[in-house]
Amino acid sequence: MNAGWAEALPWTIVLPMVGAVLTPAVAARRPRLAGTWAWGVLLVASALASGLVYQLATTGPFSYDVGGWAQPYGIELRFDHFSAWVLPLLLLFVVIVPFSWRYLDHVMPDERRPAFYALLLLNAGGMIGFCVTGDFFNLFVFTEVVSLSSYALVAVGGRGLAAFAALKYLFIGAVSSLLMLFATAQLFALTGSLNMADVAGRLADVGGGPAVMVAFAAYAVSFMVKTAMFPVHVWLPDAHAIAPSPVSAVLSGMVVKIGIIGMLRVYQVFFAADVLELGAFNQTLVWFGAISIVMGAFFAIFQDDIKLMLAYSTISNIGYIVLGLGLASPYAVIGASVHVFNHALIKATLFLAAGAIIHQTGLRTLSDLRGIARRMPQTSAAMAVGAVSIVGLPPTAGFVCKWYIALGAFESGQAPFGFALVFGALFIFIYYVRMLNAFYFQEPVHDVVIEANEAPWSMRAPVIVLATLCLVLGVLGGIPLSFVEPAVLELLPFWGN
Amino acid sequence: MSPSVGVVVSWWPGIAVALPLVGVAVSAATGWSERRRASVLAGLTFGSLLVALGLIREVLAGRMPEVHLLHMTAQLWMVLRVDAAGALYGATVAALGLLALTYAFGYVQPGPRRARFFAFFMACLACTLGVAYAGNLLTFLVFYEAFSVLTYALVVHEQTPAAIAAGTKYIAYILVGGSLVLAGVLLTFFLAGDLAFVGGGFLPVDAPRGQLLTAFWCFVVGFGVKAALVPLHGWVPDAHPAAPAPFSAVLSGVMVAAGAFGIMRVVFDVVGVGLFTSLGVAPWLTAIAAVTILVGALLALGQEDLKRRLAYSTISQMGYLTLAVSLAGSGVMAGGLVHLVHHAFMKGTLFFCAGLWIHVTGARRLGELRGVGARMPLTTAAFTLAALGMIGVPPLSGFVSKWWLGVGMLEIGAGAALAVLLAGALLAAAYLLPVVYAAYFAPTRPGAATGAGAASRAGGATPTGDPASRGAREAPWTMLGPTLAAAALTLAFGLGSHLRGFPLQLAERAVLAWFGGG
Amino acid sequence: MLLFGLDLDYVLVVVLFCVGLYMLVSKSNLLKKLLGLNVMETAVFAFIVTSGMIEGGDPPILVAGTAAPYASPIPQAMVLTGIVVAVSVTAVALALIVQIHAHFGTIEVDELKELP
Amino acid sequence: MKPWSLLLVLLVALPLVVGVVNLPPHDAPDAPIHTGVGVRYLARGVEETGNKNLVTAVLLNYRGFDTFFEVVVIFTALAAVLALPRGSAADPGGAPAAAAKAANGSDIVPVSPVVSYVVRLMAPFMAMFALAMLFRGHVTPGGGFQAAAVFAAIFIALGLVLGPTRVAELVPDDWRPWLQGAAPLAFALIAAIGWRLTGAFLGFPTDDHTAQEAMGLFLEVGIALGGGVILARLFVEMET
Repeated sequence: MNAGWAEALPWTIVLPMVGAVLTPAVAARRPRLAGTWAWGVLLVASALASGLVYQLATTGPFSYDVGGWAQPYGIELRFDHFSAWVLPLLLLFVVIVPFSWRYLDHVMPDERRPAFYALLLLNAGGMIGFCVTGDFFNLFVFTEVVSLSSYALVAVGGRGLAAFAALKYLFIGAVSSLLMLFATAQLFALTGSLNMADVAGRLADVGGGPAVMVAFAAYAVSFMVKTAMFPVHVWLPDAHAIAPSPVSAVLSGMVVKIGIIGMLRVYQVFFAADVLELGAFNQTLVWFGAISIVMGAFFAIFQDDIKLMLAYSTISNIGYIVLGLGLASPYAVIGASVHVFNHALIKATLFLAAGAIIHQTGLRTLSDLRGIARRMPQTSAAMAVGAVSIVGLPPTAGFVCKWYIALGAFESGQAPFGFALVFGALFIFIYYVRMLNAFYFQEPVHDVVIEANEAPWSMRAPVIVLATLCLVLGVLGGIPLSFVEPAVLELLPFWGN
Repeated sequence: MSPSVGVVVSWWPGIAVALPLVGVAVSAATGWSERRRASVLAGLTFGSLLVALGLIREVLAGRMPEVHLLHMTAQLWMVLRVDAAGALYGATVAALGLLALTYAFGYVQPGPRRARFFAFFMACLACTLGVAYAGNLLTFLVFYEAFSVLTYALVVHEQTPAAIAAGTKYIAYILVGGSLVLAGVLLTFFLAGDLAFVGGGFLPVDAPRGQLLTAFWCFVVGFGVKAALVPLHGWVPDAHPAAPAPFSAVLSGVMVAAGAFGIMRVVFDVVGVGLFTSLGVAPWLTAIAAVTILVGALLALGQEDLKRRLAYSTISQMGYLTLAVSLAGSGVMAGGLVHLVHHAFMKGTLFFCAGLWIHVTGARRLGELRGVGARMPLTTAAFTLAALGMIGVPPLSGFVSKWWLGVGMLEIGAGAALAVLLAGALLAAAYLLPVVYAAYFAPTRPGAATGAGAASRAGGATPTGDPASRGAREAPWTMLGPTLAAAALTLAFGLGSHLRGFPLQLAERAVLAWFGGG
Repeated sequence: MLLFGLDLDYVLVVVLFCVGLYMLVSKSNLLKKLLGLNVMETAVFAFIVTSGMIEGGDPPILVAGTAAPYASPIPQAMVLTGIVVAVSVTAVALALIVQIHAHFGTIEVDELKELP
Repeated sequence: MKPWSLLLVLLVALPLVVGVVNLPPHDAPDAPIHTGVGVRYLARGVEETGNKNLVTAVLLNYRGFDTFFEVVVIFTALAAVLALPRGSAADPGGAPAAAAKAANGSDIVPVSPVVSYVVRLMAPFMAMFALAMLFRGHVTPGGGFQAAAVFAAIFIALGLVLGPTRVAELVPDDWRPWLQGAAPLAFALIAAIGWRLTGAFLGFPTDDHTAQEAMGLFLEVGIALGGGVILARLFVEMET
């Protein structure tokens, strides 16, 4: 039944989890071993994920029936083109973890490291599971693994304020998870099944109606909270800014994306069932996306704290993705799907570079960090590359996605949103220009900055690798695009009816 | 496109762009002596110039060298393809770049920022060459945005509050412009499904008029910011005085011109003459160009700061290019394209001279230039030559281009445009001749040219001259040489305008491709 | 149970949910907020369990003494999982509250907002 | 503040009510929930899984994958609590915290001898009850989670009476990392064994009831041990 790399599918999820469980035992004597252990586990998991992507590329989407139970009676794992996100996700983790080895020196005592790396591994495993599961309740369980580890990761570095930010995140996140559970229960009551494909089939028999619509809306609101779109973004900036930088990179780059992936999953089901008129909903997404772009950029401009600025910039970029999804034209959705990854890459670059600077100087505001570029040229250059990418100047990774989303706006006959996107990028550039200006063209005001040194290699190398990738993925931007294209085209016949 | 032109695969355009990029790495290399670094940079740029000249030869031989740089996606790919207009502009960029680079070796003071200056300078040069040789809109956009953003570092080079303010203004204008261009490119792709330049245009004639107009105005306004069309020119007079003189020369000579070059590309290679005329936008563009010429010149009259005055002059002169494009006549366009080249060297000379004056005497303002002609005769002579050229005195290059512009206008019966052209020339005389007068004939006030205030205003370029010295004292040859060379080119392009391989011949070729053999 | 044609059990579940939500958003004390969250969780669990019930049914344990119809086993398994998740979330929240209390000496949001 | 909260609550309530009242009536035997996948569980659950308690069958067999990550979630909670900065020990955290601590220190109520005695007396009986739930979970209500909860309750009750440190000493340091990970590790092991035996991850050999029951029991024990230790440790960590 299952052939080749498909066998590795459940193990790819389980491996980081078991790795996390074993971390305290492995690092019982030497807590610093935990970092290396986590890295090793992630490397092996990435190797498995590469196998899965290889299988996907050769034979197309495939399923795995956990426990050998035929569908819809057991839990189905399904690896399609949207699930392929697990590979870049793991690779980003592989780059981010070495960064945290030295970064944690200033953040936490050694004895807490095993727990920290366990949380990172759990987070990674949870996201992998989230991306590949084909079962609604299983989706909820993985959401909780990801969310719970994220709440904790926000608070590990700081004391009171961090705990407060994490708690705020926890309350809002828990309510959104409850909405998700509610929606799952609603669908179960309507169809008597939890398997996504099966639910889609049974929903088509049930037909539309208010209950179906409420279930869909509960999912949508839940995922929008998770992805921090504008009206429900309040939890994000503090949480992402106060977390240790490697964690910020994980949260801002990847964890918020589970909202997007979840939205795509729910779309797949509801489009296949074809029971709801989703045009109006898409239009709502478009508007909220556009507002997110502008408001995120607007708030970012007034921030002095670089990490807070980057956190607001995430809201803007999520806006791009949501706008692309809502536009519901092939180009826009392809662009949005790829931006899910490209934004993760760019944001990881920026947060890690910012983290390296904070680690070396202990300062985190633009006004304090003036002139840092002359003392930390490589990190600053990486930051500049990241800034240019996230604004979307050609030929960087950010450009390709925005090109496709804007083209999609024209394609779907909503040209004003195309222009809004282009000028939103401009708005975003304003605050990155502020940052680069401070780093490169202003005289240092702080002695710490004048005497700062480049970060150690274990931190510099990840930053440089990521910055290089930002450029490479602009130049080779066609590869991810052509990869998601079949999935999007499969989704689109039902799109925006 | 005339049938005699054949596309050939050739790496040379890529090499022309890559050589200065190597220079970026060289500038950043530590542990090299200044002399060694300078000679390598100059060698690279010279190599680039040789390649650019070689490409002119290729184009004249009826070939169109082309190299594909990269395919990002099925839609987005970058290609360099050299046609007559591109070859002409590219050679101009390389030549003026080499002169400015040599000049900069003497002008830019040693210090931590020197390496940064050369790195960004070389990068800008590479990207501007890329703009010249771009074979499709995306390539054009990539290089155009890249050098626009990189220029910021050179504008704020001095890091004085004024420079930072000018830089902020610059980047704000340029980014808005760049975004409009991007929107235009997007819309073009949406309408045409392709981006490659084709002589005669490739936008579908039957596309909705509203969308065509939107695309067109996105391009014109977007490039117009760079080309300093009048309501959009705000950054020009601030950025030029703030930038170091060699970069001001390049900025005015070829980078502002890149905006005008972009408008040419859009009108002739994207929209096409036929569609351009039928859209009915030509009269509007003519009006904007005319306003630019006159307002730019009038504002130049009021400027005390010499570099500001020259910056306004650039605004006015760029108006001629837009005017030529808007009239869409083959003769006028040939004149416009030639003027792009001629203006580059004339304005280059003027900025070089202004820089020399600042460097030697600290004089930035008109009043401080009294008597400088006697102390720096060669510099002042070069300035005079270029100023006369700018006004259009025969047999200098400025005369040639204006003659062709004027004759072309008469051909198509654009009398009003001719009047604007002549008025612009008169105004040019009015704003440039007083400088010459001040330098040669105005009575010298003791200490005026070497006042302490003037010296401090010079910022990064500290006067090397002894304030007490009253005798002749020219700048070092690294700076004087390029100045004189640029001035000599002004003369040579005027005298030899009809020679093979000179700008006029290439311009006629380019026009042939755009107007379809007419 | 039906009331005015509405399924009263379900409506009561929503009422419970909203009571919890009101506690969560209106209370200033972090512990009370957490209790509100727990009430909401309970409401959702009640909803799930209710949905699996059947008229006159027995628990789905197929031993002597029970007979069809049986209540659906899936909602009960789901709720068991849900409870474990809720316990975990509560534990983390409590740990954070302890942290906040140790650092600021208060767990009232009103006072926390005025602190820094 | 309060009126806005009320408005928000009403805004949420309205769609939820609309959603639930439009569901099929829940008690009806023909509701989708009773005609969906549950039918097969009721019809063939006992024969396929060997569990007479079908909730356990769903939990461990049909949807064992959910339960696997459910135990991972509790482990996550423990990792989270362990990763958080120690509230008091490492850093007093400024004057207000110190003041609050002093205030707390003085109001600790001494444990009544009656309570202490009853707790210590009851502990073995509670443990027996937990064991019964654990080992009879496949035929009666109960199972690993329930047992874990009772085990943890014993720990916590004893902790209140004897002091958390003495309870913490019950688990040796070397065992602790393995015990608190017992549940996920048991699942991973069973998943691997199932993979080996049936070719499917977390598969149970449907034709071999002895193996099925052994594997199920192993999982239950793992859940009970791991869950109990984690719940107790959460209490200890927050107490100290």
